[in-house]
Amino acid sequence: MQRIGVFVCWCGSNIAGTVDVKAVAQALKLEPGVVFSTDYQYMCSQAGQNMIIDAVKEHNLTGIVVCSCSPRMHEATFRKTAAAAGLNPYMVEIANIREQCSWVHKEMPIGTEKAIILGKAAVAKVNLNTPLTPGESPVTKRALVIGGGIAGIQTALDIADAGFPVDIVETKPTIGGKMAQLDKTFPTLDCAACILTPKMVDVAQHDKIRIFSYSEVTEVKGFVGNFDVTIKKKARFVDETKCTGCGDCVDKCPMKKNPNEFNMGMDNRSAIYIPFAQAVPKVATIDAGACTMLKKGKCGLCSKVCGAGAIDYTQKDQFIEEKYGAIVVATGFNPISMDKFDEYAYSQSKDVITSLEFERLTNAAGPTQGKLLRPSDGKHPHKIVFVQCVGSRCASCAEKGKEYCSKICCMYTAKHAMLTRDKYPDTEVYVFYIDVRTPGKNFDEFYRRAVEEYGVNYIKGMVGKITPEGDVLKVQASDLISNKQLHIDADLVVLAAAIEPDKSARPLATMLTASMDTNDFFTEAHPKLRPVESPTAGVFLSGACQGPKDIPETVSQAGAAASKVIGLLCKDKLTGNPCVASSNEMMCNGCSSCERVCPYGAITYTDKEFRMPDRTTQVRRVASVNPAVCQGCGCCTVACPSGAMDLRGFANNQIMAEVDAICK
Amino acid sequence: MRKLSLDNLNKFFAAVAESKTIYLPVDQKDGSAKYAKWAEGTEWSNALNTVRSPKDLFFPQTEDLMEFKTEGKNIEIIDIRKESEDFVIFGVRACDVKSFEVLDRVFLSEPVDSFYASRREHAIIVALACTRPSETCFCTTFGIDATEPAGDVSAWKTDSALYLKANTEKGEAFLKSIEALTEDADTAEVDAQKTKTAEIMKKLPLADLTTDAFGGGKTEELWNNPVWDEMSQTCLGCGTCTFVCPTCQCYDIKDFNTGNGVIRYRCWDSCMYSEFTRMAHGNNRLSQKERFRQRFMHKLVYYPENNEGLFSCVGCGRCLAKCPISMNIVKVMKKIGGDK
Amino acid sequence: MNKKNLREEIVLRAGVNPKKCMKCGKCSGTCPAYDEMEYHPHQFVNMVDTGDIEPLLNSESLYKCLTCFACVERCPRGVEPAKLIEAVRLSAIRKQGANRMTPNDVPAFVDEDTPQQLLVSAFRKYTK
Amino acid sequence: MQKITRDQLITKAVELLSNGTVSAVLGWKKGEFDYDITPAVFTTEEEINNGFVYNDFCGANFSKYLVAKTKKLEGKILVFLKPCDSYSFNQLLTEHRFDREKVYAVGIGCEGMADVVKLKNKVDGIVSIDYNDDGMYVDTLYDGTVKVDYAEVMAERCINCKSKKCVAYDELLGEDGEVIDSARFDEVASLEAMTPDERFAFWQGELSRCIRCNACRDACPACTCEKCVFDNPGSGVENKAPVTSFEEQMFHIIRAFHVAGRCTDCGECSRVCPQNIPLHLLNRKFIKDMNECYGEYQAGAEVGSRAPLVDYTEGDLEPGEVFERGENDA
Amino acid sequence: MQMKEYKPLIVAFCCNWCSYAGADLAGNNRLNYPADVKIIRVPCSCRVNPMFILRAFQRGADGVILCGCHPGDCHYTSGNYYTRRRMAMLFSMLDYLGIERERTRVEWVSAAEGAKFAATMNDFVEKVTALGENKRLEDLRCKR
Repeated sequence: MQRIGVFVCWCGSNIAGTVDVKAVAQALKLEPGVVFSTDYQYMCSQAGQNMIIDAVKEHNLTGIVVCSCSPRMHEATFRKTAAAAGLNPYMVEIANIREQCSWVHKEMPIGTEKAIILGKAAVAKVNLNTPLTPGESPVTKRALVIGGGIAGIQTALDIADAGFPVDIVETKPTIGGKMAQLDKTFPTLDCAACILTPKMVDVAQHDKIRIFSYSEVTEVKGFVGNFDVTIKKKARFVDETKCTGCGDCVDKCPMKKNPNEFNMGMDNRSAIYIPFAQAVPKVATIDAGACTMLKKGKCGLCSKVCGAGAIDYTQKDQFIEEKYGAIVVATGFNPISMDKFDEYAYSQSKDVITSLEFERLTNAAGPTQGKLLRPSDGKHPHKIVFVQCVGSRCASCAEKGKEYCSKICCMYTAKHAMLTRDKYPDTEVYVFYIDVRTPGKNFDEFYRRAVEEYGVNYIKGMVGKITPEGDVLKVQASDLISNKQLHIDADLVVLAAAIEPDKSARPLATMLTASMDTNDFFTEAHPKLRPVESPTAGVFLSGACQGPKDIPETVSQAGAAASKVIGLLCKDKLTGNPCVASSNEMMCNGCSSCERVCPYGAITYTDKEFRMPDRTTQVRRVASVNPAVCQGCGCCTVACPSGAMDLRGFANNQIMAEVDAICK
Repeated sequence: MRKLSLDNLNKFFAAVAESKTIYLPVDQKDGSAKYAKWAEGTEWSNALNTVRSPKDLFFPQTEDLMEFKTEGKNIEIIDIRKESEDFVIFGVRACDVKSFEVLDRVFLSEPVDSFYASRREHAIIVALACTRPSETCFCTTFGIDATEPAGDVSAWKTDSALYLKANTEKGEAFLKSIEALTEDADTAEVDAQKTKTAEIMKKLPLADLTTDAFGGGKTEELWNNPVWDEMSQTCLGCGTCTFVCPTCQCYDIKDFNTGNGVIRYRCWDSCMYSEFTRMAHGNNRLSQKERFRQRFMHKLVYYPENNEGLFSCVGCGRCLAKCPISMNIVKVMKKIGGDK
Repeated sequence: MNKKNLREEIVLRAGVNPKKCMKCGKCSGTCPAYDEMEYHPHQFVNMVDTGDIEPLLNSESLYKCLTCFACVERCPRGVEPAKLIEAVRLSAIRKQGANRMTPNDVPAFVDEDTPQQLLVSAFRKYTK
Repeated sequence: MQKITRDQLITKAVELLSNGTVSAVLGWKKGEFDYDITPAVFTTEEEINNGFVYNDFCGANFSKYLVAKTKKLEGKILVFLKPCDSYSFNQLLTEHRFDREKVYAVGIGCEGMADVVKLKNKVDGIVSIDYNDDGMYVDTLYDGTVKVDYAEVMAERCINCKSKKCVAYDELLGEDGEVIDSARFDEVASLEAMTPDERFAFWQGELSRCIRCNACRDACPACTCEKCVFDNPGSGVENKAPVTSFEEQMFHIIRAFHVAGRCTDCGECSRVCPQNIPLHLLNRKFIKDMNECYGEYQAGAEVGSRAPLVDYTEGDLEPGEVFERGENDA
Repeated sequence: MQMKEYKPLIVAFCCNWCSYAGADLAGNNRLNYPADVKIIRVPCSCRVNPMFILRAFQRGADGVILCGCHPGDCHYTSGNYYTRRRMAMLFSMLDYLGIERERTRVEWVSAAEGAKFAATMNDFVEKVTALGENKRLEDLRCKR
């Protein structure tokens, strides 16, 4: 029989406001096994924890029930407390009487009654708890960063600088990501390339960093400290070790009419290409869909001109298997498709562009060498309309836009408007906005400068429709302040498209068993306290894959993720979760049902000799669980018909005891 | 002897039911019969016998013995024993009547089982003579006369009437209570029926089955017989034979936690189960062979040894009809006693 | 009927929630009848939400809405202003107990250029 | 009447026993009355010649015996598999319940077995039975010789036979049949068409007869657990009697759920039930549901197949949609 | 005498990673739902054995709801897919036995869906209240 202590927390008035904590403590004192029961203002405080420790010693407690906030909040705290008192940490159960009781029920009698029942369930469970000891597993001291944008670059550099090897996997032929496509950055207006490319070079030169460019993660197995990852290096038909990046092949390639992704398709590139001058690795890649040699076996020009002999038309996709201790997701974002926004005529007119396209138009390395020219006729636009929140804050239809605020558009639009007025003072610039959101250091000042110093026309209201007519774009919009409908004949319209997580994130999340929100942004382990960790142990989040972010935020989160990874890789061993499945071999039929449903491959079968009840010996096939691999979902326990498989910490009899206590 | 016209049968049931509950065999949906309470409209089954024997009415499959109520850390014991009310079991066959004697020797010897005793005391058994025994019947082997059933009242059903004869004081009182519906009668029709049935009994396929090889004192001789190995090897270990058997009397006592207390109840158990007679050291009969042997040795050797030669099988044939693999006491008796 | 009840009734009838409006003005930006109106679609939404419905009931704007549903289609928040306008219009028609259009008015509109469908829909829109 | 004869089987058994292929034969042994046939293990030619029978009452499914018998025997055991037994045989192999190497399986065709209960409901006092081409000639105590058509007494599971094809054997006697498009789900469908109240009343009526003798479980070839949850005091559901109507329901729900996806629909549960509860209707409900929701699946059709409940697809029906499915069909 | 208002007893099994967190979020946002709902935390919805559900009904629950991560979002990759099949089959069987459909439910609630959690519970309690006491799957011994 257990000797259980019950500790009821007031949580100030958070619990005590709706739950009569004294009554709860009194009621639970009568439960079987309970030998001590008390209440206190803040159980999680040092004083509260000391109270528990003292009670354990004074009353020889063998189990603890804390009636307090969610176990997701303080279960770990009280387990440590138990350990400090010399108890096994898994002899603690939490009754959640805050989030699931005092905060959702308003009346004291109701809240109190429910709190008592939840407490009884916890007591019933503790009565059946057994001490559990976590297993240990080694840590592979190597990190994987998925995504080579500024987030991935910064994370990789920080981890590598701490002395741990890092691999970056990037789907594109070069790292650099979205930041490499930007012209200037707000609010300081320094040139994106000038601050990014040195970092890219650092990555390339770091002896602890390997870059797998033009590569994808195809399989992830294992668990924190011991991930087995398969990386597909897509065939680029160029030997990376030989290519010098001289660009001769690019010049000679006859297939020049392929939309250039780097310039948002606003100009063309050849079939063999280097995305941009500062690409890392600076290695050519052949676009297999465009190359006549690969398609028809005719041409071979690049191979002839390559002095290094780097071209290899027979190259195949290569699969690399590597072990990692930690994985950082930095898959970034993309602007959403504008195809569904018929009212803005994006697909009808070349002169309706997205902001990212505008970046390329104003970038010196862009399709127009930095001159702001209309994509349709190459003329200088005199009247430019910027439309904000296109697809952001759009709750009405999920297939069209996104419900969230994309966060960065207000600032980059201000930047675009300001730079346009700065470079081309003869241009009239209109910005249609719903709200201008500028929380950030020097952000609002920046926006005000655009209005006050650069004379950008900020109009509160939305553009209703855009109709291309001749070489102008008829913009119809409302001005809510002056309560007028405006009709503007614009030369160029720039849409601040909402941003969304990269499409590769969803399948990756499935591989990683990391959870995502409804918008496909990765979920953090805790929105405030663990913002760079995924709930899946060993998986960390960096940059916009977790939510819209600007560059400074991304970089700081990247650093934070790196420090978490370093903290993990510093350890030689990890203590696992002791709440894992285990099989009672005497009852196991060897039927393999559990093995079939285990997502981790944690169950294996062996033939063992048993002494049977009828005094014979038999060799039987029985299941055994690898506790280091098992994550404790419990799927096998239900698949098992004989009930031989059970889950420690959430055993059949424990859950049924909780059911019984609740239904009493 | 009294005679009740079959036309008055329902009146008779109704008259009895006015003061006592009356149980009688009725047909179930699946075509088999069971004992059920009579109520207006209930039809008396023509079946030779019920699937479950009438022992249920004295020794139900489950029965609460006592209750504990818990409140906080206090336990209160609640006595739920109560005196049975008078009831009538109607239409009991001779074999089943005999089974009550087997059960009595278990439950009514010291210490007396008060639950059983109370019911037994308040029951009036109206036994019915057989006229169409089945090929599975072998009551004669155990000295039972199916045409002259014991019980408080013996009854014979002919095409037109039910003849009733009291054997005990209880029976006489019972017949007295329904005197108005009956009339005095001679035994001619009953005698004719008895003779006819006795002829059939002689022709039954199992008529020559004997118990010669069995009885008290045969333990040593039979214990190591290789027959047990052979006959038990396909036994499924289910409890069908024991649960349909009118003389099997084993039970288990269990506690059920209701959340607010505990109900202590007993329920039938079966020596065929691997969980039967589990003790601190485990189970004392570990193989199906041992469990199989136990059942038949108990019926044919141990019980007679302790009860002046009375076998605890009454030849009702239920296990012959219901065993999923058709293994039964007759096959065992024949195999050990020498085939034919 | 008091102000609050009228608001509730209109909101119920329209089946949309004016509280969802984030005041972006896209409805008014998109409205083809904007210049004909005294109160514009975004004002409609705001006025219904605040219960300032009396002026709307008395405004010709009610009948200037073409029910083209451009605002419904483009509203990013699913407020669907045209449905609110329709609901207010119904209130007006029901309140005065008279239809804005009677069968007698129809012949006056009939000419070769007017599609019959227009008349049918106008009749439906302007009668109880 | 069975096309395969007793003599054929005896010849085969004796042959395999005498040439040393097998050391034991799992077969049917003669009873007292021609219909009460007992499964038995024969180890000598003499035993076989004296006791081996094969007729329309040899319905017992032998597959389950292999779990225990293969562990105890030296050498191979010969088993005769009717088509429905062969599915159970495969399913047990899928679950690694016995060593295939220790079994010599002879597939035999089956014309459908008789149901003793049906026969006894027709005739009283069966003394002996003659099997003729046009039916059984039953010699009775009371009515002389009565002729009974095979169709009249054919077991329900055989009327709705799902397959006459032996899916597992080392050797086949006679001709193999085909998988049949049977009407076995019709009765389930008619129950589904009832109102919930009617269904509740129906099952109360059936399940209330349960005496928890465990015959259904103990005869079931899918119920081969080393320790059944209903026998395990630690499982929380253990009991020896159907104490309340809840326990009757729970026992049968859990049992059906535990064999869901593994049940081959051999019908042994209903055959052995002393109270004639149509237990197969529970198992068939699961089979029907799984077929409809997750695609046709026949447990035991092939060794190693993945049962629906240990499998999934991303687009599976939601639990709430299972009911709508029925309504759409109606 | 005033009739005591009928209060159903609802057992909610919530997976630790999504639905339990969703319930916590409902708490954080002070979204009310009836106190009749009592939550049992399980690591994953796939931990819920049909025996637990029957047990709850036996012990007097009037409704049992199972909440897990949205399909595809399971913390353990595939647990809820198995849950979905198991519960679809179990619920269909209960329905087949004539037990009211509305007493059982599976709902996918993510950690971000506090509002959905509260709304789901409100709706479920309302439906079960309308059905009244669980009579068809009860064990009278537990009501003594």
